[in-house]
Amino acid sequence: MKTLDFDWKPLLLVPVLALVALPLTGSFSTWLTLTVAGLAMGMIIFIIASGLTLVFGLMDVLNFGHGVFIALGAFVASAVLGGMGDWTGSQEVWRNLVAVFPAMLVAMAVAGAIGLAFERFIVRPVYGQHLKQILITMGGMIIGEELIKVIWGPGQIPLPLPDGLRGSLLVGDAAISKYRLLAVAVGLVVFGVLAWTLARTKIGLLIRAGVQDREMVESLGYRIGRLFIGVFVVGSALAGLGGVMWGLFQQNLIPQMGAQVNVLIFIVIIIGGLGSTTGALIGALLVGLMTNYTGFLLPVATQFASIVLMVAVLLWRPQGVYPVASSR
Amino acid sequence: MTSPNLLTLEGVHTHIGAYHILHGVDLVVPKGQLTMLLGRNGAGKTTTLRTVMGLWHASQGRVRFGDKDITALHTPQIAGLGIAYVPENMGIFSDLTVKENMLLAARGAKNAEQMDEARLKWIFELFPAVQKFWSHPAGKLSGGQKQMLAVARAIVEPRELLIVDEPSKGLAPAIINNMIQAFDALKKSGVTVLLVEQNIHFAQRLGDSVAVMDNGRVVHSGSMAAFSADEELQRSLLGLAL
Amino acid sequence: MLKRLLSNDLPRSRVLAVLLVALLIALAFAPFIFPGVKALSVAAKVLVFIVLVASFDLLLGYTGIVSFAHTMFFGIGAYGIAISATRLGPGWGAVLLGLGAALVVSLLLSLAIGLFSLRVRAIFFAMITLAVASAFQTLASQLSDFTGGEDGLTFKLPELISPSFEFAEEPFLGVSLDGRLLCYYLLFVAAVVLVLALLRIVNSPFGRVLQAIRENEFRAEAIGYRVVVYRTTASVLSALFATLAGAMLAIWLRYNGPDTSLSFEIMIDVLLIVVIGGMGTVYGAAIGAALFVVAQSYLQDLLRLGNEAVSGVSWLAALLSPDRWLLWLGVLFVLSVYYFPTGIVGRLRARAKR
Amino acid sequence: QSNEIRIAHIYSKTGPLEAYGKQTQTGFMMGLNYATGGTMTVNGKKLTVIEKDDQGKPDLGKSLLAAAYADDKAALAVGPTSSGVALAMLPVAEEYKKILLVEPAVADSITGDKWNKYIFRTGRNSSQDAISNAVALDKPGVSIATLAQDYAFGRDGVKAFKDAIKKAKIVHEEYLPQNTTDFTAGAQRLIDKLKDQPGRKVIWVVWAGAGNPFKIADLDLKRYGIEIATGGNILPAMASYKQFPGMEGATYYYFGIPKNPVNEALVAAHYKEFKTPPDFFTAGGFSAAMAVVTALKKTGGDTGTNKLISTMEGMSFDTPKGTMTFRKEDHQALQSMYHFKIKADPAFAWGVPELVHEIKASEMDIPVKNKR
Amino acid sequence: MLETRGLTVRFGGHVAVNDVSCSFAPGTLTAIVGPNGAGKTTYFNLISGQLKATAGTVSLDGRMLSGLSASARTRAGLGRAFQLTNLFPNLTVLENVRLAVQATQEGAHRRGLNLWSIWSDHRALTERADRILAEVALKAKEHATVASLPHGDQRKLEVALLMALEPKVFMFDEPTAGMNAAEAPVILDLIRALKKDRSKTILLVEHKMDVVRELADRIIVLHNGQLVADGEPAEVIASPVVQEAYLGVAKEPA
Ligand SMILES: Nc1ncnc2c1ncn2[C@@H]1O[C@H](COP(=O)(O)OP(=O)(O)OP(=O)(O)O)[C@@H](O)[C@H]1O
Ligand SMILES: Nc1ncnc2c1ncn2[C@@H]1O[C@H](COP(=O)(O)OP(=O)(O)OP(=O)(O)O)[C@@H](O)[C@H]1O
Ligand SMILES: CC(C)C[C@H](N)C(=O)O
Ligand SMILES: [Mg+2]
Ligand SMILES: [Mg+2]
Repeated sequence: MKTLDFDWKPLLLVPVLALVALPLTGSFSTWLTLTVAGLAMGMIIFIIASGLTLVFGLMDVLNFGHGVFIALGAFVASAVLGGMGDWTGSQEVWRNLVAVFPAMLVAMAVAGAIGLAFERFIVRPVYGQHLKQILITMGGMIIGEELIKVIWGPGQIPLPLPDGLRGSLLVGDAAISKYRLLAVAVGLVVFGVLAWTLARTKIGLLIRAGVQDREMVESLGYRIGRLFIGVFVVGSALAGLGGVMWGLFQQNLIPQMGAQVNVLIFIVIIIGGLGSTTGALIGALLVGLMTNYTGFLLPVATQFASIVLMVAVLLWRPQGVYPVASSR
Repeated sequence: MTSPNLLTLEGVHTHIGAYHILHGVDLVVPKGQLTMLLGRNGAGKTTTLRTVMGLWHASQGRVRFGDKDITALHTPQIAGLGIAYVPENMGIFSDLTVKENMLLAARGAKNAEQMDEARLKWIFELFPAVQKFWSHPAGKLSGGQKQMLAVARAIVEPRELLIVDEPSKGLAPAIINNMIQAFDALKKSGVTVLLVEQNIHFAQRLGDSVAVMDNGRVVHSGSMAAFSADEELQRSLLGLAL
Repeated sequence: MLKRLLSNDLPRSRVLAVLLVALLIALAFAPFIFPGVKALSVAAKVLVFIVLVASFDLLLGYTGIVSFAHTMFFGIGAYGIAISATRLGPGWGAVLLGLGAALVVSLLLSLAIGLFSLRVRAIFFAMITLAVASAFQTLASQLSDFTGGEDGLTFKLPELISPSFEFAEEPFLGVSLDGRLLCYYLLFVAAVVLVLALLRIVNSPFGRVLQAIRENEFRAEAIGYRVVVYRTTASVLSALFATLAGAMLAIWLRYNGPDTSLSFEIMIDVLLIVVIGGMGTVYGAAIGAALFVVAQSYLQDLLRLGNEAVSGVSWLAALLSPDRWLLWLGVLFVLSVYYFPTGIVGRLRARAKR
Repeated sequence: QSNEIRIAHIYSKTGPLEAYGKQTQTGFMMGLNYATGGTMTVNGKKLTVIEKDDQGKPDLGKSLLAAAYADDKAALAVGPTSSGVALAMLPVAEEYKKILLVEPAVADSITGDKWNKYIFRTGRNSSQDAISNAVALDKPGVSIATLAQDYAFGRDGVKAFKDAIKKAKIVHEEYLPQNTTDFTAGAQRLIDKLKDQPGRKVIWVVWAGAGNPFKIADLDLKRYGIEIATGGNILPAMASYKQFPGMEGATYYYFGIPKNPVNEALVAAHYKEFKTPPDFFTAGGFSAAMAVVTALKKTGGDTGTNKLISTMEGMSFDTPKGTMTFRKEDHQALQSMYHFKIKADPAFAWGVPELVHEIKASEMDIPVKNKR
Repeated sequence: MLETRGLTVRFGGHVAVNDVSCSFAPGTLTAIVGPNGAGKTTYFNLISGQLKATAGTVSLDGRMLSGLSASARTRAGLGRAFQLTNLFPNLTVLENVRLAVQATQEGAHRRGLNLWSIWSDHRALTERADRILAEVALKAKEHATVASLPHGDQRKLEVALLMALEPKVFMFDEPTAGMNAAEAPVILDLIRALKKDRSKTILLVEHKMDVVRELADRIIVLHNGQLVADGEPAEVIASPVVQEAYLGVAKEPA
């Protein structure tokens, strides 16, 4: 593909940011802890944002309801894991992992299924109309959140991390929590699969073309409708997966957890350039690192870190680091 | 038995929103021939083509492709039957590169490598710009280049029927010649073509049969030869002689 | 006369005209038609939202700029009053000063944002404003010794418009004639004036140019309009009107806090109202705001009834429980997008055409 | 006058604190029931509770309270859940010259500088929370770092805590944004500050609502011999305590701790109705009800505000937490708190706090912060 | 007198317009021809300011236009009709033209910054718009929304907007493309009328040679962005470069 004229500058952002932080943080072990944690955090953020890069980035659907699939995934996972106490409770890591996978699968399945309905009743009437998308998906968001409250109650519910995944490995003086390593692994898999499919198949092209001129794509003989459904479902499933990872990371769930990350993941894929998987990954990693560094150096500023980051990136590249679509 | 006509419209009415646009269009496109669809601005040509493609739906009447009734089919299904369509606005995907535009049109190919070499070569000869700007964003092409790309897309794979809305608009005479050659070649290879055209020379040089529309109806149809011969008819239908 | 008051932009639909008159009367005599503290505060909220939504429509409906930072200016207005009243104590001076300061701040901020909007693509701009707005909200709750943080500010206003002030001993038509009443009518007058002003603006040549820009910025520039100037002016104007709406809110509540005037929730409500009412129509803002605010305020009571009705069926009861009122608000969101693609006003006018 | 007494209960039926509000409401109704011996009448006057939902929105709470006093003719009001809402409500009580019994909003300023004479509070305030914890942790040679949310609730708490610490030394105060999700940075700062301190090292956590500060333990604090301590919380939140057997702190309430008839009644009733133990704010609601009924009985059902005030000032009443007393100065109910130690008991989904020592009201001197 | 000196624009490697120096006198209609992609529209874009030139200058009656924004150049007297129709789709035909008419007003930035007067009060503007619509035979459809017009009518409206601007320089980019042989004359008549009043400078990009032959006082030929011929219609059309590169008599290159 575009390996020759590949634009590598954005890739440098991550190491650059890390290196800039090194002198500031003082001790190396501290820096290492922060950096590894930040990268891992970035991976988790990437997982929850990956679905949105498809739905918002490629399909151009401003899905404010994305968060609800994240929450859904987490709550489903809590139900599944709750049912396998002896596995999660076991000390052997592999048993824990085995327990986590079905949770992920079920969560993805449920999220995907709901996504199907969501596409049909919420999104389909408003393809290409940003404003209405915002409203109707907000509606969907609210509904979903309330339904979660109806099913699981309004309160906070615990989602204990399987024992084997607790604690951290020590590298010299730096501590790296085990769970984050799992997150990195999962994140890489998601990234690999997404990047490969979009690069090696026409799907990515078709979606972008369909967004610009649906009629023409259909006139070329493609069932764009089905494709969009498919992509939306995948997007939702990914959100579900993200929910599981996020929930296990938080270790307790509240119905609003989806809404809480909405802005964050929008920021990430904006930085990424709307629809570029690589871009989203970079965006996520940058946000992860940035929050950790500022959190250490200047806690008050943490909440503004990612926003400042976004604005800075957009001033450098007004369309994100890897612009996918030039118009729109 | 298979009818000699590849495409047949019978009493097609089309509404767009509140407006009644087509008032019973009857049109036949004989197999293997090139049919010209002429008419004033607003006569309903584009609407007719869009109705055939299922982009508008006929409120009355039938559209048949071969023996198959396609009135109620959806656009992708219709296209799937082997129909290529070049819309009036060219329908270029401006965010995508020329290559990607072509690739999407080549339904068989998964990636650029799998596109039919020979055919591409032929297209490049007809429309050099397509090759020249192969990896440019299509949106940056010049008006005429876009038009070439639109047609190139329609012929990147063999199709049974080609429906083209004003392909020559904005093309330099030289390229129009290529376009004419292209359609000639296609005709020879047995492709059927339905062409809306304003460029009279174009129309005359290519058309086997002709249909003229006015106010959402076909008001005349017959052989091109006969039509070109009869200046009176032309004046009364188009307001001037060819 | 009336025609000119409405800037020659008549309802163009009998039903709409009737609705508008009804609304006007209802609001004008609210204290007497709908007695009770709650009813009055709902009416007041309607007034505030009419102005807020109309000001947003200037941006969205007429200029085609999608911004989530609008509540920010609403908040600035509210905080302007709140902070100055807290610092300088109750007095008209404080109110005016606060208002003035707020307007200035909004002016500068909106200028900055307006200019930034030209640098990035629409959708990016929307997202940036979203982020900026949420940042502003956090900021407001961070500067707690200035803004009262999460808890917000409770403050006193001039005697004349405070509930404690009674300018007539015995109630009139069962309504006690007190400062609260005066305060309401202050809001009422303000709202009417501001809406008429907006109506004039959108029907001026300026308004038409805005629409042109919304339709095709490129061509507007090409026929000789300096798009920058118009977009920026529009952003600033709508920001200023939003600020005034915010001030109205603070004056009515004599309280302000982050959730009250800055929350994303409000932003979305405003968006929805614009769409329900009908984009690019000031009348839509009025009708929409009234409908929505009332619905929102009484939805819970409504559900309580429904809930009792079906109390037999447990799952249905669960769905209809007043505690799940948001669920139905969400449904309202979805349905209104389904059934009012062009908004109420759009619908009514279309019907009138045939 | 009518033989009905209307009580408005305004709380977060919905909104972020919905779960808390629900508990309060349950407790309040059970309390009324218990206090009136199931009759729901005092001196032949029927108690009617009007419930209102402030959705956690101060402006709404404000107008609801006004409506309750004016439209519904409520004699007095109870609630709300959130401090923000409470603070907005205070002036309304003054305007209408009616009593507002605050429960469970915790901010000090409610009985502090924002206070007016119509305000009473059965719920504990931040100071009580903090000071009780201080009492529990305040030993010589202990180095303490605090970890709190960066808003009034957190800062109040830490301040009160600091003022109450006499023997131990505070080495660092860490404030993180309310919505913090990744605690690595904060934890790292705390570690850097604590690791080289001599003797026992404790991180004292004040955290309400979402977010899970106990994740800081993932950085393996043990290697530096750092412990975590915190106050009590609602049961779901105490699930994460399970990871810290031996963790110490002081709590407002845990159903297993107080030994008195009222609490037994509450626990029994709650198990009977919901098959679960009563939680943090259930006890609060119950106490509020006890206070109301006790007061009304004393006035013989007279709801005249001034009469009520004079009766309630200094009034003692029984609650699931034993006897509470509204002190004259700021109408804050003084009450016991409980020094606990966490035990991980497989029978429970949460870490079980076991009583170390009941901190009597007399052991804590809670500063009077209102100017009167 | 409109003048371009060494006008050049580069897109990455590709030079779309290459060092074009040329001047256009009032009262003459210059036809610009050349193969697709020769750079005609880009040349227009550079003159009217839609694109920034990499090098070279544009001036009108001695006034330097380079560096001015597109809107400023329009106000300075450059009028442009676009090759690909480019209108205000959801406004009515009348509103479209009226906006253009208003854009010719003086002061208070085209009276557009006038927030207090009522749009519908400005009768004079409406009347002018009406007259122009009559000229392009669109009066009948003045209340239709542009989106619903057939392609041909949209082309007419495109020209109507240009007329409404009353510029010193008229730039037509294939005004009759996609217009039926019966309809085209309406536009051509307009152009003839413009030629009559001798004060206007007219630039016309057109592929239909019969039209060019009839209207042009002068023809310039662009090829691969360069100015390759300039002169009397007859001789230019006869010149080999046009014959091959453009009319494609021999096998065409590109
Ligand atoms: N979206 C639409 N809404 C309303 N009316 C429309 C719409 N599209 C086309 N029409 C009307 O339908 C009629 C036929 O339009 P159509 O585009 O088919 O004509 P045409 O023959 O293609 O004209 P041209 O040669 O200019 O392309 C016209 O009167 C036009 O106004
Ligand atoms: N913004 C741009 N970026 C990159 N290339 C461009 C851009 N604009 C135009 N080009 C290229 O410059 C060349 C000239 O384009 P232009 O539109 O001027 O051709 P033209 O002479 O108008 O052709 P036509 O007669 O088909 O309209 C084309 O090859 C086009 O691909
Ligand atoms: C413990 C919680 C009820 C405290 C609540 N967050 C408040 O603001 O008072
Ligand atoms: Mg057409
Ligand atoms: Mg061109």
